[in-house]
Amino acid sequence: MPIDVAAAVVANTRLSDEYNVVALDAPSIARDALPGQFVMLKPSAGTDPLLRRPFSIFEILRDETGQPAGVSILNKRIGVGTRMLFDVQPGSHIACLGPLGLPFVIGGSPRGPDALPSEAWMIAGGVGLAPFATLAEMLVARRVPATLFYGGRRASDLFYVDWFERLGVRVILTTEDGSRGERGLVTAPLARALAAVSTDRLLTLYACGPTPMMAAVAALGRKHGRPVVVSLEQTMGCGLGGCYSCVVPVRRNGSAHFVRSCIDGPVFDSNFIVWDELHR
Amino acid sequence: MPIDVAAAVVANTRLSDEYNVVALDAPSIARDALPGQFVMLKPSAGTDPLLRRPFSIFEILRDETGQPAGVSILNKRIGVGTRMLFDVQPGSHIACLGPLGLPFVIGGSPRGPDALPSEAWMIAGGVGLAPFATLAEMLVARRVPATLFYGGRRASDLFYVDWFERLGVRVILTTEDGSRGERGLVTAPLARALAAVSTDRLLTLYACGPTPMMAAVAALGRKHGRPVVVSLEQTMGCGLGGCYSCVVPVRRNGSAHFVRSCIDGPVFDSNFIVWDELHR
Amino acid sequence: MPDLSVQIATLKLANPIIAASGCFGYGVEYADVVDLSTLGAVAVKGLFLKEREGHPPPRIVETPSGMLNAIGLQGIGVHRFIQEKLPELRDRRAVVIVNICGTTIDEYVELSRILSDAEGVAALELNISCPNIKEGGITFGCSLAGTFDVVSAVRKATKLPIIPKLTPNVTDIASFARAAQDGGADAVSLVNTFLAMAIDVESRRPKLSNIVGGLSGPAIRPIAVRMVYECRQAVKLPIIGMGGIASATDALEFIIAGAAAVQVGTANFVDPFIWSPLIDGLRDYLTRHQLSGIGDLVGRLDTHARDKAWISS
Amino acid sequence: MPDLSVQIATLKLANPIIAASGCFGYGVEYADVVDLSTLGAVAVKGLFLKEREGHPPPRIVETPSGMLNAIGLQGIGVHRFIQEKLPELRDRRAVVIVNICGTTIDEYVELSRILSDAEGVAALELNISCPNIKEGGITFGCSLAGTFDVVSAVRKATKLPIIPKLTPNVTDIASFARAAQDGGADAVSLVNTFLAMAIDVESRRPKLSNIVGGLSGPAIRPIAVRMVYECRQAVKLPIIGMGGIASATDALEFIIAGAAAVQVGTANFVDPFIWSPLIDGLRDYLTRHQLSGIGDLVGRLDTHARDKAWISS
Ligand SMILES: Cc1cc2nc3c(=O)[nH]c(=O)nc-3n(C[C@H](O)[C@H](O)[C@H](O)COP(=O)(O)OP(=O)(O)OC[C@H]3O[C@@H](n4cnc5c(N)ncnc54)[C@H](O)[C@@H]3O)c2cc1C
Ligand SMILES: Cc1cc2nc3c(=O)[nH]c(=O)nc-3n(C[C@H](O)[C@H](O)[C@H](O)COP(=O)(O)OP(=O)(O)OC[C@H]3O[C@@H](n4cnc5c(N)ncnc54)[C@H](O)[C@@H]3O)c2cc1C
Ligand SMILES: Cc1cc2nc3c(=O)[nH]c(=O)nc-3n(C[C@H](O)[C@H](O)[C@H](O)COP(=O)(O)O)c2cc1C
Ligand SMILES: Cc1cc2nc3c(=O)[nH]c(=O)nc-3n(C[C@H](O)[C@H](O)[C@H](O)COP(=O)(O)O)c2cc1C
Ligand code: FES
Ligand code: FES
Repeated sequence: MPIDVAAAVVANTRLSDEYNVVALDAPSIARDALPGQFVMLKPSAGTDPLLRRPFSIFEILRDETGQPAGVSILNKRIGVGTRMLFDVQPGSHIACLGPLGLPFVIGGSPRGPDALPSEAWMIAGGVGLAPFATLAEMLVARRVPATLFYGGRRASDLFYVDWFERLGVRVILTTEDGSRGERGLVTAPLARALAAVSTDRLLTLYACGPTPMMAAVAALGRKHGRPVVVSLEQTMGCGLGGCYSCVVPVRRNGSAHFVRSCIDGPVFDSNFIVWDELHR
Repeated sequence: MPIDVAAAVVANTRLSDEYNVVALDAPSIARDALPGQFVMLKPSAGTDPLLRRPFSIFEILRDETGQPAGVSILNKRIGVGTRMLFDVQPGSHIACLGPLGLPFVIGGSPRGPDALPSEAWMIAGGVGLAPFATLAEMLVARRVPATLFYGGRRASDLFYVDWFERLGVRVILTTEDGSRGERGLVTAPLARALAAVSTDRLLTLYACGPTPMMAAVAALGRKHGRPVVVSLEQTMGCGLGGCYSCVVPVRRNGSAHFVRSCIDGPVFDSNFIVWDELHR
Repeated sequence: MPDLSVQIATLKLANPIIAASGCFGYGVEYADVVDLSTLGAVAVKGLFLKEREGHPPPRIVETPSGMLNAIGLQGIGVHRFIQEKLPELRDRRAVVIVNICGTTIDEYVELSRILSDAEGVAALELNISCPNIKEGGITFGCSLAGTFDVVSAVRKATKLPIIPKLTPNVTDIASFARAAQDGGADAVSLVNTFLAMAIDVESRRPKLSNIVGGLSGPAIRPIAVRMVYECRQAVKLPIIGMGGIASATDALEFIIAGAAAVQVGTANFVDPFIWSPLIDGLRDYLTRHQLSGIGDLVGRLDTHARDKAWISS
Repeated sequence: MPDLSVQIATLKLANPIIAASGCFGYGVEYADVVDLSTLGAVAVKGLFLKEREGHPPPRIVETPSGMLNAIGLQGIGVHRFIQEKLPELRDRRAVVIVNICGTTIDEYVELSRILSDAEGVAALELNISCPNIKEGGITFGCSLAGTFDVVSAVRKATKLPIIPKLTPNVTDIASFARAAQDGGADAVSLVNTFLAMAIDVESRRPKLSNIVGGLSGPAIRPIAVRMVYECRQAVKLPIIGMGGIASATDALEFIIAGAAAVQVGTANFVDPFIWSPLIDGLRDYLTRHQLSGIGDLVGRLDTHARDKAWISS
């Protein structure tokens, strides 16, 4: 059950001149949040900009006793709202609605441990890293070996690499300019790894990033017979199923239908997505 | 010639839970500003709220060498824009257009010293104090004995009293609840003083405050044959004569006309104002 | 305790706050965040007879203090609505207004018949004003004869209160309110969205897949209030006002201008918990102004002081 | 260096950016803050034959991303304008568009004659769309025949380019553009303000002395862009677009939708130094997109990708 809190900004950590992490004081959202869920943030009071913006829950913040105290978001400055969040002052308050959306499923149910995959690969492009910190924690907690394929434009666009490694996640990096990791797109090492991995491993792929990247990962998954779970990013007016703005084309009983990605997603089995028709 | 600067907020000094002083870094505006002039501030970027707000120039701020470095405004929180200015963070920037409007005249011309009054009385109600700090400095500099009649609702609504006294201004206070100075309205001690002052003193009254107060001062001035200069507060869309929103009814050649208070004011000879028709 | 209830024909609202059609899904989506029975009513998403997929994304664009939408009336159709949504709405004791759309008068009539037989429908809102689909709807809403014809045909088909929803994209909205009244409407609701568009200048393409869409949100409020005020002077029918309401003060503007009840659309996207502050805000206002009921406020705009012109020529 | 100039009949603009009528005084007020000769043109405040005092305050109200005004066309009248303002405008080499208002066709004709004889008037904008005064203007602007009649009468009286200014408060603005074209207009300008109102709920009084006023500013931009787009498809006349322009990007939206030039009103109140960023922004865009002139952009909206409907029914 989502709630709306006027969350105090606990910290605004600049990672680069485009990326920052905003830590929000929101214990009740933090308590309920599951990996892959998101929040809708109102970047400023007033009516310009009018709408909230969707952000993956990046980290669950905990107090000294380990209790959930808040959530952070990994923000990439691309427009008016993300610029406001880039500049947000600690101490100010941001309306934060969540947790929203369907979480990642590992194995059977989002909460239960049944039928875990024997291995999980996360494929992140740019800010698509955001949903994977909490997913990685859950994978590690359930002892599922986890790998992160993480691509960015350049070395300075890659964050939290140590964090994932400390957690025990194997990390494979790519940058478009070759300044860190392999030069090129993240799908290249992924393709090689898919070709190499033993077919009797129960492997699940999780992808989040630019739509073309997710489409490419979905195609690779299909080719190698591996399930690919994607977290889609569509413009969202409400996040609660009210406006029908966030629809994605999903194949169901043979024909395609528009499905609301805020409540029937943002996490989808990539096989059901009609990738050619997905708005980019 | 007005200019528009993205002025850095140097300080936000809270005076009470309604009043604050915002110090702005704006040397070129400070250099040109004359007592009674105003600036138009944009309380926030974006289009809500859309319009700038007019504020009297309260103080001319100076650097160590005594050079004009900026201006301050005395802000009273009454709505959306003044609330934003009440909460403004030092280091942030505010678009500041000015100096605007006609300044107070002492004697003949605003700049020249000719025909100074032998005495000047300033009558301030509430935030109407704002234009009198710079006027008082000018009066003192020109050795015109100055008195400030200053009324507020209660003691905690009176500010800068010491400041005026240190400058050499005689200060007469009233509060509606009697918590400081005389109990009642500022017009009461003013009326008594007007009755008492010798008729051969060349006395000019300057009034700024709520419209009913200014109307009452204008009436007292008329009754006692003393010139009253008022600084009017009308809603202003532009501050530059472009929109015709800020008009006040002025008698001219026997008939009444609407005159733009941003460029033909905000300072007016009270005798020309059609007080009954002035919007309050 | 002031009385917030509103009666419009047989439609009884506990308070004048209604969730606007298309901005609240089928209502059930919001059951987790608001007790549906506390709302005056819920106007569900526009329904055709059949299922519709609507327009491809992008379907919304943010604009200054507003948003454009061109959803294209994606929907599950009246039959699935009755089967899949209405029972839950009934269980949750929501007062349900069904917003219906057709491409022909016969479709409106058939929808009305079907919904009259369904249990738990409190009123019908006739959407003759959706700017986002080419066929039907707006062709009725932009013609006085069309408005009259749809309303009077539906009037014959149902005993449910019927509320034609008027488009603001006309020269004289009051004449449309009159046409609706003449056709036998029980109330009118206004406004639907303003036909508008936004262009991405870098690609030189429309930002919406449908090229044009409907503008809603606070940006349009002053126009909508004026339209309610004009209709109030033209018809006796109760008016349900909307357009950019985001606070109790905004709702009061519409009520004072002449609305018996109001709908809230876009603001629900921004704040899905807006409902109880809205309702409480109305109650507080009535208490503060010592009014016994919301009805005492409807249309009580005081233009007296404004009627005197001064030196204005 | 891309070419920003625009030619509309004999009206030659150095660039497409025009100061909108009523938002720039008589131009001379702004001579201190902007070199008037650098603007495409200056449309001066609406002029009647005679002086007018306008409406009593309050004359403006801020609304979400917009403002209402009901100035009531306070003005000095055409004769004082020619004597007191035109010489300075001439000296400053401003391209002057005079916005004229009348209560009868004869008044428009007389104003046109008088201004045709004055030196330094580049074009006439016929204000048949001011929502704030009861008499005249809007009664022509809301009737196709009225629009045609005013335009064709003025056409006979002057050789100056005539630009009827259209109201957005109509069902089908394109038909008014057609009527203007048929009447012999050289261009049309749109939009004037949207009739709107705001209420102070505590006093239950209108916030404007005139009760209703005209909505302008960014709030209306998406509607105005749509109207320009519609007119572009309906007439061959050059269109001068406006409504909420506050940046070069906004201006480009109008140009791509079909405007040959644009006017900027409300944004000048917020930022009187907006002009050179606007003009520079257009030039930069053309350079960046390797276009040789602004004309290459007019109406170049690419609706291709949007024309394909997918699973939309
Ligand atoms: C489920 C989900 C999770 C997301 N998680 C993150 C995250 O963790 N970190 C992050 O930086 N970004 C994330 N995004 C994208 C983020 O929502 C957009 O970057 C943001 O909305 C842009 O707002 P703006 O005002 O800066 O851009 P503008 O372009 O000014 O926004 C205009 C409108 O378009 C929408 N919009 C623009 N770009 C996007 C986009 N890529 N996706 C969705 N809506 C968009 C905005 O919400 C707004 O309504 C997520 C999006 C979704 C749907
Ligand atoms: C020449 C001049 C000098 C002023 N000097 C000061 C000063 O030194 N300190 C100070 O605190 N205030 C001063 N004011 C008043 C100040 O401009 C208003 O308090 C402020 O505009 C209110 O804005 P808001 O957004 O908080 O109120 P809102 O009510 O939200 O504003 C809505 C609109 O009404 C206008 N408005 C509301 N109240 C007033 C008012 N009293 N006067 C003019 N416009 C108003 C606003 O500018 C805005 O356009 C001055 C006004 C004028 C005309
Ligand atoms: C996303 C969206 C979908 C809408 N769908 C419908 C609809 O199906 N039927 C209808 O009559 N109005 C529809 N509307 C119009 C609203 O009900 C309402 O009339 C309009 O948005 C103005 O109110 P607001 O500013 O409070 O949103 C829709 C509006 C939006 C924003
Ligand atoms: C205060 C004000 C006064 C106006 N006066 C006139 C006028 O005299 N004549 C006219 O044709 N339009 C007048 N307008 C309309 C503007 O010229 C313009 O059409 C409208 O404001 C939309 O543009 P904007 O959003 O850029 O302001 C006025 C607008 C405002 C805000
Ligand atoms: S964002 Fe509104 S329905 Fe998904
Ligand atoms: S504030 Fe615009 S004319 Fe005075």
